[in-house]
Amino acid sequence: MSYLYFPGCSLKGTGRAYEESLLAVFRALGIPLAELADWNCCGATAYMSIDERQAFALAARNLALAEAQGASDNGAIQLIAPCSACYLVLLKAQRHLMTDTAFRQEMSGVLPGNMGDPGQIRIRHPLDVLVHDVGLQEIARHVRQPLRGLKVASYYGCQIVRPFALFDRPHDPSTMDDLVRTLGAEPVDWPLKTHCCGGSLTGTMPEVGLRLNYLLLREAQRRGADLIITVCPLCQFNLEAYQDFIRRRYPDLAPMPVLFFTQLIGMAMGLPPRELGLQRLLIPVEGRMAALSKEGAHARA
Amino acid sequence: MSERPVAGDKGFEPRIVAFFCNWCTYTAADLAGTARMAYAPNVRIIRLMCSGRLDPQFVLAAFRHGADGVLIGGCHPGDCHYQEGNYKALRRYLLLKRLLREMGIEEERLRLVWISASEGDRVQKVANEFTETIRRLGPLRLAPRPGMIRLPAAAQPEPQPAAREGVLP
Amino acid sequence: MRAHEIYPNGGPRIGVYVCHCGFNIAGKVNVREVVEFAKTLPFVVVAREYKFMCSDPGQEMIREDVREHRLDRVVVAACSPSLHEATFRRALEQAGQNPFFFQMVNIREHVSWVTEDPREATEKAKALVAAAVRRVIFHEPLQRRRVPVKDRVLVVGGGIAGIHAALTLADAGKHVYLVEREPTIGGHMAMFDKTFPTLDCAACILTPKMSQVAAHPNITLWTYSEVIQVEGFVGNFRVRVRRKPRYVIEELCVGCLQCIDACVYKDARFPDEFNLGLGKRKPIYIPFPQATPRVVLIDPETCIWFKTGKCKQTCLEACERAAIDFKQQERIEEIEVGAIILATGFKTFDARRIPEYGYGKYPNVYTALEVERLVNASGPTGGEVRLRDGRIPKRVGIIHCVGSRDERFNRYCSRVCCMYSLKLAHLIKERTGAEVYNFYIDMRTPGKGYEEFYDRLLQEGVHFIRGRVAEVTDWAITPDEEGKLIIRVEDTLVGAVRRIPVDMVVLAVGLEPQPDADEVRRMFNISCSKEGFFLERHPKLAPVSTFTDGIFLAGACQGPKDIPDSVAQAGAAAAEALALIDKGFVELEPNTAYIVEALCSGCKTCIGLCPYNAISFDEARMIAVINEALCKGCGTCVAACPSGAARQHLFEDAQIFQEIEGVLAYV
Amino acid sequence: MSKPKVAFYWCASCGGCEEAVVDLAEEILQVVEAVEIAFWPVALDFKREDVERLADGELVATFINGAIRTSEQAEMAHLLRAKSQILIAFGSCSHTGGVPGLANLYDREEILRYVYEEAPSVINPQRVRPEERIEVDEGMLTLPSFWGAVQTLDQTVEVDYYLPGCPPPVGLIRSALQALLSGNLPPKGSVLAPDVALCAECPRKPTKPERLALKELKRPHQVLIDPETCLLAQGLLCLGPATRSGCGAACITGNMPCTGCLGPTSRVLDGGAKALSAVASILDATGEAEIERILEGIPDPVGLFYRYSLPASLLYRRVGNGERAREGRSS
Repeated sequence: MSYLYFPGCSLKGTGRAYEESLLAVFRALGIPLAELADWNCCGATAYMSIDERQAFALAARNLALAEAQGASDNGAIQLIAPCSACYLVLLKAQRHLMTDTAFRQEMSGVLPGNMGDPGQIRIRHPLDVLVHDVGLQEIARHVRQPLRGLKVASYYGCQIVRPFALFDRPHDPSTMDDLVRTLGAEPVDWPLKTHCCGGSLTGTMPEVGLRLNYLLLREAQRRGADLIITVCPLCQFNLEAYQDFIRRRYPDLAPMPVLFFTQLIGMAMGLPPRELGLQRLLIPVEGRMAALSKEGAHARA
Repeated sequence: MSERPVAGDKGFEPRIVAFFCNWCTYTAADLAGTARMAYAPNVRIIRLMCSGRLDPQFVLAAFRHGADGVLIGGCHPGDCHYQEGNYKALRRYLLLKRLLREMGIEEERLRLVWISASEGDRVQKVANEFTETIRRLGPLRLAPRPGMIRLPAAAQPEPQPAAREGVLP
Repeated sequence: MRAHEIYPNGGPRIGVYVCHCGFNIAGKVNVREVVEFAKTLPFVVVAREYKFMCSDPGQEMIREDVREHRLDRVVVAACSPSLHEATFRRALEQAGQNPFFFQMVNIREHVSWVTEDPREATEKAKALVAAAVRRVIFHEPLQRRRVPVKDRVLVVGGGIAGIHAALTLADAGKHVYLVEREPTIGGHMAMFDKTFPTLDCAACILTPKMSQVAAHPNITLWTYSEVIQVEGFVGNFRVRVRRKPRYVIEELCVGCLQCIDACVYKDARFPDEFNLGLGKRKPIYIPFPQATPRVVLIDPETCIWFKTGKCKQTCLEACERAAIDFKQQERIEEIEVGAIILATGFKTFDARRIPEYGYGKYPNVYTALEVERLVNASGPTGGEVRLRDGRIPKRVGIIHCVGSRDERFNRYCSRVCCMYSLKLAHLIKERTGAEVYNFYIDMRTPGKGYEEFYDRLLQEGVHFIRGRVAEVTDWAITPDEEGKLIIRVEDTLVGAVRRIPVDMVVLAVGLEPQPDADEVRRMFNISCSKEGFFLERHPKLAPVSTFTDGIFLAGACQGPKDIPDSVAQAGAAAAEALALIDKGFVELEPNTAYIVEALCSGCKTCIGLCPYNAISFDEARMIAVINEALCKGCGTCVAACPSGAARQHLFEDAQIFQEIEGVLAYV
Repeated sequence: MSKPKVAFYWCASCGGCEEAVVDLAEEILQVVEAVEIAFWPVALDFKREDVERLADGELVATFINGAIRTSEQAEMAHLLRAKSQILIAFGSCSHTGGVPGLANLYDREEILRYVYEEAPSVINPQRVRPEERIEVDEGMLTLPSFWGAVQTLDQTVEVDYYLPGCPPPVGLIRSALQALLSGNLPPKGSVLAPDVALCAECPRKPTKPERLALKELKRPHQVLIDPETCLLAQGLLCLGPATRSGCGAACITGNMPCTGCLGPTSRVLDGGAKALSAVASILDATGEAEIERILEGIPDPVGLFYRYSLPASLLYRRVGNGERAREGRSS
């Protein structure tokens, strides 16, 4: 199976490490990813709340492109959207196209492709693809450096299992816990998997946004997590970038690395750190890993 | 057979005869009524005790007398009040569909549905969907049949059937 | 052939009556127009309208017309025949006419209530009336069949509803078979400590009834037994019951329980079903001290003899009456009864289906049923409310509507949870002095003394927070939350999200149909409503009857119900069964199939089709014959008869052909 | 006193019915003795004028075989009706449409195109078709018009009695003639055959099991047919249960299933539908896929259930495109 890949703006900007690690992992697993040519803004967040129709139109154009570019492939067109916001807005737009015939007709007049059947595109999150298409067994086969002893808190954020719970339970998702186990690490029982990261409040109402971040980080710390993994560029940014600010207000917070889940997979697969964008982390993870392997060696000895 | 009404502003209005079994489908239609679930008025329900009573002659008679579609309603498989009348209905229905196909009648004009006594909403849904299906197909243009259609002899109130015929040999 | 061709010298005289049903019909259908239309139909002598045809004056109108106009056919266009067909047939009978010269037109349920446009509704009503007029011409005089009724009753389920129904019938002198799946009767009620709103002790009011059942000469009690097959029909059901082996001879066991003491297992170590696993039992056990019958049983899953074939069988030695029988086999009993009452009860919602409430994850999250056992004096803690770690909770949260009023699971209200939550709140506060919080969506306390009980709880200082709980978590933010379960909820009265730390969470789980309700209803040939509870014949007028004559419903198998309602319904079901039996016979609808013998070719097509073996082949005459006593009137053989020799009363081909033409003649 | 006059005529038919009359063998002499044959174009040289010359009702009885397909057949039917006291539809074609009635599965244009252009034995490069009228030097030539559909006799004129069968069995003809000559006739409209289905007189009846449950349907050419056992029990679709008796189970005696030529009993409105119902009822399957698999054994339901009766059936003829429907009965 081959996949189309819709990066969205974050993966080319603040979330560059996400793209790097995602591409590296897929490459290592031998799964081709073809970047959607001429993609545009997905239409998410701010756009959606100001003008829904235009936001849907933006997303619809991406879907039309996918339909045209994926058409040669047999079977359903698989479109991977790693950013949670892109993933959700594409899903919403797809449903809108399928139910609102007037909108669909309007779009088919101005968009590339014939918009024959918007339902034939399967919009996928890479976590879903890796766990359900590739499979944990196949991933386990590629693990070169099992992350033994590493305690990982999995963080999903608000958008990828709600409102569309397409591959995991909306209240207590567990796909990443299964993945963490496959990588040799230990998932932390952490009840905040889908609690709010503050979203854009970190910028607009820092008091509130930072506190939300603090609660997430502190709970992960209290439950013994060595690091947090996430699936969303905004969550990753919020959780990682503000830790200094947060610590000024809440001094009990120790530095907590926040990784994209693909980075963790790459680490377990033994891919070079640079290919995974690990150097871009503000709170480095190598030290922790080193300590772990020393502990491990100690324990083995 | 009465003349088809002149198309009003609504155009073609399908005529649909529905044969509903007493225990499940007819009761479900009653429930749809009690719950005020409005549906297309085109569907005219005739009550049978069981979908197993559905004689294929009834379906053909309905088409002959002007029905554009015929709906058969029975209990879900395994739920028949008479144990398995609905399976007999299913067999007759499937063979009848083959006959209709050969006679140039769109198969969708005959539909068998399983509706339990508690599925009033399904009566509404099926009635509306089926009416739309028939509306899309348009009127059933059965060629007019010359001659009179006699009622079957046995059931005429008089003269009594046994006495009427069979003088020979 | 048209009717007027068949009757060249005057034909049937038909009266057509169109009911307004207040505004129910007249609000949509132009009744006057339907009446005027009916007057134009062949053989219609009179056509009238009336506000309520089913009322006395309405019926009298028919009777008068039958006499005055010599009507011999009547059509009433009103509600569903399931409601008033019998009423109007009776009116015909009273006027000296055969009741089957009647046809009912359903212009309420099938027309006025389901049609938006008055014009279309009126046209549809006209078409249906035309069909009925054509049909009724071809009706024939018929006699109802009378079938004797067996004077015994089967009650399935030995909860409070089944017990009450059985005792009512037995006291009236009828023999009752009471079949219960569990080793004891008592059902859910036996698990409760107190009952709302009076707080009288459940055991004190239930156990005397249980002993009465055991002692009653008119009751055959079969516990640990299941109905496996039902055949026949009203008045004459043949039922097979499987009696599972308890490995103890019921007639010999006196319930001294010495065998339990003697068991090679010195300590009780297996989860005790009756206490929902909160307590322990031995392989040989009695569910609870007042179990009825007071007979022990052996669980072969845990008994070392059954598992290994090696045991000293100390129980056997301990039993002075030699009641223990390791070789006991299951037995199949066959009984014949005239009526059946289903009182199979409910199951509680599986709280694991809502993972965010933490049941099964956090040990201090309990279901309400478990707490019923905890507060019960004969329960595993002797009535003390203690957590699994032995602590006594200081703060307790009770979450309402778990699995009820929830689009994801059950849309319906389970009716009893608000009240039992209040009861548990009271008992917990009384026993522990804890602060108790109720998290509710709406308080539903409609019942005698219920609202007053709610008031009492408010006075007692129990807290009520209005809002659907989002989650139960061990995620502590503040120091006072440490080590506690935190209930996160939007308090919709305050308009804020709150976090309430507690030691114990009680989930007020809703009531659901038994997991095998679908199989049971198939066995008894009845219907289920959408949610899976057994469907009553009519929600208002026949709430304990089913669509299968002779089978009645009692208690929560028909829908969530509290004890008073279950008992009331059980009484009603018993009365219905009694009325049926005391009459001594049932009158069956004369819609049987019959074969015109002179016309049957003996092709045997029909014989294998009959689900009731009512058709046989007469080898002497080489034709098929129908035993009308066995025929239930489905008409399958009639539809199949290739030469039209098989026919069905009330559903003659000609009648149906006329109906078909009729509904199509006017559009 | 002159002998009563009778007439025989044929319309759309194969001639088999005429043979059936001759099958009376020497008995026919008694018939000829008793009546005067006023019109029998197959056997004797008669012209239409011979009929036209008769007074209305002068013929005591007329036997018409064959279905009605052309304007000429209809004209003759009307003419003979007027001249006859009793009109008898003779044989399946006039009774219920017969085998020619299966043409109602096609429309007029399809038939003409096939017969004059597409049939393998046709060489007709100019695609010449017969014209109803053509001007030649000698004047105007006309042909009867070919109708859009086949009709039964009673769909054309009023019929008094029916003698069913393809052809009518000799026994039934004999009884009918006796009844006619003795004046001992049943009510008008009767079918002059027993009103009980064929199983009643089938020699294989004792071998029929009480519960038929067919898992597979077979056609006669696919199996070696046991000459003793009930054919349905062998999985062969015998229409005996749905067909009048009176033929002495002739086909079955010849080891072939009944195909229903005597038509349904008087209690049945649409014989094909009734037979279909009976066949479907005795299939041994409850799942849709399994039922469909068994039904594959009926490749041509119309040909099976309406072999002799399509024009008399409720559906009458195939529903086609707009052209067919509009055309109806073009004359």
